[in-house]
Amino acid sequence: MNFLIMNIPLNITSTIHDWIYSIMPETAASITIMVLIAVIYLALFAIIGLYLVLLERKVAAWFQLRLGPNRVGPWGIFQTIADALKLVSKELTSNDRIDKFLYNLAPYFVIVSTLIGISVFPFSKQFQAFDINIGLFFLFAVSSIGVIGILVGGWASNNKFALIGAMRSGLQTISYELSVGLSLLTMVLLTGTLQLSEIIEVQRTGGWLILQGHIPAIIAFMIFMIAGTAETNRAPFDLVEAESELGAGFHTEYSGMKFAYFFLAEFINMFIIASIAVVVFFGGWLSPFGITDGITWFPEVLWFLIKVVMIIILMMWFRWTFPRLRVDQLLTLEWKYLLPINLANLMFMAVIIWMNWTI
Amino acid sequence: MGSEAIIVFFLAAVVLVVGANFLSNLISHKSDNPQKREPYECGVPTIGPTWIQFNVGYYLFAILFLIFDVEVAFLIPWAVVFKEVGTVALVEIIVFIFILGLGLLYAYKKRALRWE
Amino acid sequence: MADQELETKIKTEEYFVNMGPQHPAAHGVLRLLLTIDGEIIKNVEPDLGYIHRSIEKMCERDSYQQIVHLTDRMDYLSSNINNEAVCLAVEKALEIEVSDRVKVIRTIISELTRIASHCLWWGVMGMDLGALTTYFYAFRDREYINDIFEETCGARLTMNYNAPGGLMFDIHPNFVKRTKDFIKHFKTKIPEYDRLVTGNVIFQKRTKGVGVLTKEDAISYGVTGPVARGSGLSSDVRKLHPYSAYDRVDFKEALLTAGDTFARYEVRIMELWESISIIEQLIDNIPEGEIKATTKAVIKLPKGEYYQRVEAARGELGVYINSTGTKNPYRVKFRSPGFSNLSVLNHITKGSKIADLVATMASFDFVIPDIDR
Amino acid sequence: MKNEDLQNIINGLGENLEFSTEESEFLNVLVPKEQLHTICSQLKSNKDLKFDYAFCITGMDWGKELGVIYHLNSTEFKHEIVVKVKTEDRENPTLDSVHDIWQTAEFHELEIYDFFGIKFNNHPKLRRLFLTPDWEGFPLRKDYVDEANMIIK
Amino acid sequence: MEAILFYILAALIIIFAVASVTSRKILRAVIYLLFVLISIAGLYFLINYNLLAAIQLTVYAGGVIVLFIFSVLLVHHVELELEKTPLKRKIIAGILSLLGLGITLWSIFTYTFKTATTTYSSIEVRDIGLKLLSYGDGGYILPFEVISVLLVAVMIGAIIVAKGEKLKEN
Amino acid sequence: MGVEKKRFLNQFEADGLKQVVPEDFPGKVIPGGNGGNFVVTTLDSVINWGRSNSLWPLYFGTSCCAIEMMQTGAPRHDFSRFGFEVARPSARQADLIIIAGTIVNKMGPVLRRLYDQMAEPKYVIAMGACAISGGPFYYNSYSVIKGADHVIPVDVYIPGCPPRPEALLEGMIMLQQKIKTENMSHKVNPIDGFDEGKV
Amino acid sequence: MSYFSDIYNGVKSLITGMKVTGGYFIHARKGAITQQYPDNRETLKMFDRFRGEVVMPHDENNQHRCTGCQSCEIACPNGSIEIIWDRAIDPETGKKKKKIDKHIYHLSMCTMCGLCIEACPTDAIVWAQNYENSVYDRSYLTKTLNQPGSTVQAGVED
Amino acid sequence: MIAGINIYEILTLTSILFFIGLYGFFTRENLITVLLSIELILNASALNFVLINTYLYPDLLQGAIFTIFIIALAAAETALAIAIIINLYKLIYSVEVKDTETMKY
Ligand code: SF4
Ligand code: SF4
Ligand code: SF4
Repeated sequence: MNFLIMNIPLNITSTIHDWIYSIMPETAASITIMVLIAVIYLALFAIIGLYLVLLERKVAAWFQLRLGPNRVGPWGIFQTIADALKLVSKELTSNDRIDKFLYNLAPYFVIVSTLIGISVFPFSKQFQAFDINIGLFFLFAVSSIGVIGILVGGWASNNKFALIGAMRSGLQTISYELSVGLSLLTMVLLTGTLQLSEIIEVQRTGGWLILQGHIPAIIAFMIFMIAGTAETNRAPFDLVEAESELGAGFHTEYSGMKFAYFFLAEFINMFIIASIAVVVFFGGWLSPFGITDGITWFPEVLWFLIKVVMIIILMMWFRWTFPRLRVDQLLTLEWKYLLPINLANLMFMAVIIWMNWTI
Repeated sequence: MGSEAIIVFFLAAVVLVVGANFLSNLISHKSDNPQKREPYECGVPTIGPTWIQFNVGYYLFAILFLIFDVEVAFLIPWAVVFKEVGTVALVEIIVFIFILGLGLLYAYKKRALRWE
Repeated sequence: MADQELETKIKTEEYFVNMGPQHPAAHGVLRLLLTIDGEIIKNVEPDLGYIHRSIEKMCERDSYQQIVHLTDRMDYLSSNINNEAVCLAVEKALEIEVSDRVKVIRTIISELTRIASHCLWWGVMGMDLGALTTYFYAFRDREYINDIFEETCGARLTMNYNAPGGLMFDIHPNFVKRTKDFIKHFKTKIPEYDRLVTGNVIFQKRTKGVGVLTKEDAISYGVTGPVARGSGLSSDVRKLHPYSAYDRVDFKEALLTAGDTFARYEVRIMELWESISIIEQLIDNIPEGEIKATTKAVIKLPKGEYYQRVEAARGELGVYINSTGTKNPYRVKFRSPGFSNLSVLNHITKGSKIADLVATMASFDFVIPDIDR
Repeated sequence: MKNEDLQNIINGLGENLEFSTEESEFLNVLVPKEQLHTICSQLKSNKDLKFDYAFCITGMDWGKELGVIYHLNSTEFKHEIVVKVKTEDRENPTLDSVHDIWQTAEFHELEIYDFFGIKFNNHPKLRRLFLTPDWEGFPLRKDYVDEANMIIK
Repeated sequence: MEAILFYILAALIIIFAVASVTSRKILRAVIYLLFVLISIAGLYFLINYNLLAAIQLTVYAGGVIVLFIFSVLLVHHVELELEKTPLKRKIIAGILSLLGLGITLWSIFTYTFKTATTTYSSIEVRDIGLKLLSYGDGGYILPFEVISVLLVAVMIGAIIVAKGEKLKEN
Repeated sequence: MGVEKKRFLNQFEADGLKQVVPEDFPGKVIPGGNGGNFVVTTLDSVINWGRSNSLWPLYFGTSCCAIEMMQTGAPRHDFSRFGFEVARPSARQADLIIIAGTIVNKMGPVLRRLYDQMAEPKYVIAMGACAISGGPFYYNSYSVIKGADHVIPVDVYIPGCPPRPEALLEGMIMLQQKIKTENMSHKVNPIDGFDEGKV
Repeated sequence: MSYFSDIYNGVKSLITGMKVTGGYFIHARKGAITQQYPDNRETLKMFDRFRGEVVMPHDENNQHRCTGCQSCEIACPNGSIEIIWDRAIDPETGKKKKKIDKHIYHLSMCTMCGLCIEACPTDAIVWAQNYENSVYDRSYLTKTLNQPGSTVQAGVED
Repeated sequence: MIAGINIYEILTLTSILFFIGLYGFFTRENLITVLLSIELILNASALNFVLINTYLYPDLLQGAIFTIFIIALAAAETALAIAIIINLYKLIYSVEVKDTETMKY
């Protein structure tokens, strides 16, 4: 397994690298570097999260003929920083009859599981913390435990709305996880590998997978988008915190930082889903038609981020357009439509590959 | 060289997240009163037992999910080697999914996938 | 835990949930005490009075001019229609015949109020069902109406524009132009509403067959307004007991028979079109005439009982005034449309899910101060 | 149908009914409180009357008596009457509930109980609807005084 | 460094396992079990059986534990505590377990394992996949198919158990 | 019709013009400016900046004023420009109650409870005549609380019936200004001693 | 087959909806009708009938038109106006005459109904169009409309 | 293979885990917690499979594949067990082991 220490072709990185190795014994140095990476990623995480929140608010405003935050700093770019500061300095409340341990645990659970998820993405060829050989499956595995945080948090709050919200959340996440997994599997058939960097390499020669895979790839993408939106508990699948039904849903009792964790995790989850989509369907950091392949200095990260933002805006578009589903409709959608279609699509794809119909 | 980087990353994440929360606890302004310590429910006290028993629908879905989850876990190695193995894999998976599909059909017929 | 204890604790699979008074779907401050099993609603018990402002008692000590401004605050979304109801009652009692101009202006403004109210309802209904954008589109269009109101009446919401005997003052010179502009604008927006919400598959799945109210129940529960018309009960006061200028305009009563949430939705959308057509028929030829019939400074109604009804945005609003001949009414009762509509809620949401309750409530379009008074 | 015709039909339904059309646009029927329920159910079931729609139910304090005014309408024939019922007992006023005839009455009777303290026999659940359960007195009665909450102008 | 991580994980496993079997709050017990499972997944990561680790996380942490949580949510309440086990039983069980542990450890430590000398490389998903799909020697294609039958059997069984009488109605 | 009037940008500027409150004026009167006399440190100013720019309101519209509050959120006035649009349905996560509408006796305890359940720091805006003093329902009404500040301490009062959206925005801006003068170490909870009548 | 046509129609309706919002998204800047309050404070004019607050205009001699007749106080439905009046000897006629001492106006209670202005026989009070009245302390909202030392304009009779 | 750790340490760990599970199995009063203990036992054995595979026969994959099957079986078993427990609960409103004895009659 490769462990790339962010080989950004900058001297400063290697200088730091050398310097750390020079002043410490090897083990300590490697630990330090890992911690450094972790810290950098966490900072990245926070920034991505905060700016996604801002993006969401801006995009929502544009859908709704408004301007959105624009007073705190130029174009409102410090708006979410202010929110973060506020949330940090906000009191943490709880009620008397909760299960203290679980109540406090839940937000960490949610946020740490998303944090781990973000660490495996290849933002560019060099910019990847871990290139784990089961990349996709790892993401799938990690995202499947995030829901436990919601379930536990909702239960431990000793609040009826929170419990109903948690129940719904559990039901919804586990249902749609299958579709996420199966639609990704459909694409894995094409690549023959789970490693994210290799998945991208495959697309360098053969074109983006969504084109390589004909109709089944498009179906898989659609299913993935639907299921991914549901996985992140966003509208039209936001039954977990359906405001008009459950008030604030599972995080009714949380305030301040703990609430912020849930809030951030939702956005990071969205980022993760969008990133998966980009890697698996749209060629990751590869430029479209290789237009910037010749330019060595061009930051490939940019392509990755542009594509991710496009997908995220698509998800926001869903959110600001559609009404919310009802619980039983949600389940019908998954178990009656998505899952069978997905299984059929998987076999369809298998047949296509077997017959060598791919481009 | 193992994947310990992930574990270290995990530990670092936990420490940082908990640390941030601790910091927040430190600088936040606090107040206390008896009402604050009660569950929030639209501004009125909760009525009746907070015991909630849900109907069977919920966990049946969890069971079905578990089963399909195992299936996905088995499909992953299959998917990875599908191109190499070819025909055997195709036949194999058709049988596999067919059998599971029967199960799904059964569940559908028995209205286990209908939530009432 | 001992067995019996456990049993008594758990045998009740049902539990209570408070929805409201502070709840996003409570349309203000309605409190519903829900008995729920899983997510299925077993019983809905409304608890009112979180905005009970004792308007009826206050009316007993106010002069008739002063009552008018209180009615603004009852169903604030159809404030002008409420004003009109009181003024019509007083005029009926005093046997004042207001000029045609007043009648037409009243009608136009009432219809504008109805449009504004339905706009808000449309936005909020979308919001309750989770489509948040509807709220913004609807409020954009409301803003135009508010401008019209503000220019003419001086206030955006609680206009207090009617007075017993006529209007407070004449319409603003810009009124006609602004109204026409608005109509032109709004005519392009309703189809957009339809595209955004009405045809949406999720919306239809959420509303069709949900909260079905049969005609018999509608009659027995005294349901009025769009809710009744969605169930096939013809109850449009504008048709049955025309007042102001409604007898001289041509419009259809929106009537559907399905009785579900979607039918109620459709009825209101149809009413938007009808209101537009009413305004279009009137706006071009507002007759000249007195703006206010002279009344005494202190109005005293002759002894007797007076009942006046109008079609507010939510249904039939009845004003019952019992006068003993003094300057204050002896008893005033507002028969608010929301109150009887609310009483049917439990009946039709039993056995449905929480989400259905929200959808049904949204289609009832409650304004709680109107129910509580 | 004309008020006179209505009066003739209704007169046959019970005894001691008082009719008047003065001071009101409707035909007023004053029903003795013992007969309220029977007359109301006949008003609804009589095939010529069919008063199936109670559009307004008003509590009333006439000073001496308390009572209820029912505004009734027939969705089929479109005719309307007003039924009044009075009770002189101010301490413990009791009337029959008509919620089994017009279900809308269930809520209106709650309101009347809340404001006037008139109890309704057979009402499924008589409770304070608008006011807090421990509210003292019945505010819409004429003799209601509440110095704590009410500032008289 | 791997050794340190191993010790950390081992400590976590044992601590949380003990917590899991002694906690009197049922959902906490489940969460402790979850920690044990995650730590075991960590061990798998440590020996580079990444696929196993991921399966452990998906099926165990994401599936079984969620199912456990659901059942706890159904039958328990946050304020409810489990019944105390009689001390006598605890002691007996404790002694028995310790005894068993002693015997096992004794037998392990008296046996010399022939630790393999071949250099060890991490396992790729491919290898496992190929193994699962081969029907020659050491191939697992039959169990692979049988698993699907097992899964269907469980599915049907669960539905029958869960639906009970309701099944007969329709 | 109509006369332009000077607007007092800073309320303290207007002190000279303050009128004597009539003896029998109903209700407790809460003086403004909580902790405004202390020196604001750097950390404070950073946190105050965060707090003042991120006021998340709680849904608390009871009657007519709520419509104007909604209107303020709507495209024309759009309070999201200031970052106020994140309305939280749960009191735990909100910073601000905008009391938009009449508070009646039955609602009083609910309002108090909501306020109590909010996490610190918390602010209150009374919007409209009803929330300030009972407004149109001041006299003769047996069930209206004569001003929300009988129940919870109010930071900013916005008169009007209903106030225009701009007025609400102005009130919120004034609240921001007030927050900016706060000092953490000297902050007194406005609720302390409130019930005993100490203000 | 309805299974597939359901899917097709459903997706189609969803896309129709997305077109509407998408259209607005693309024209985001153009469609927005947002006013930039408070930046537009200077240019933001209320309609001339706007009811902001009741004021009593004074002329340059610090004179107003209020005779203290109390019509407004009576007309006001919720007691927002309190008139404290006095009797003073009219220097011209030598008769005792009613005059206002203080015209107290509770902006905190006023519902902007306009009845007082309708009722005033001398048009002494009018609507102001200021809408920015927020205060930190509600006692600021009780105002005395007549300025200190002001007198009644000559010739104003009720 | 984990650098610096020999097979004895690992086997000690798995045995401890196994017996903790066993202890729980004997002492627990609640069906769900009993099931939890069973999971512990199963995990201990699965871990054993993998580790012995790694340490003794690194060129074979049997251990790993068996572990996958064990996990699948464990999932299946849990699913059924939970279904039964919840059904039991609906019948007698308890999931205590001792209460299940009433079922006999
Ligand atoms: S102040 Fe006026 S607009 Fe606001 S709630 Fe009170 S009556 Fe309604
Ligand atoms: S506008 Fe109305 S409420 Fe205000 S002072 Fe004049 S009469 Fe009174
Ligand atoms: S303001 Fe007008 S009505 Fe009021 S006291 Fe003065 S003159 Fe009379």
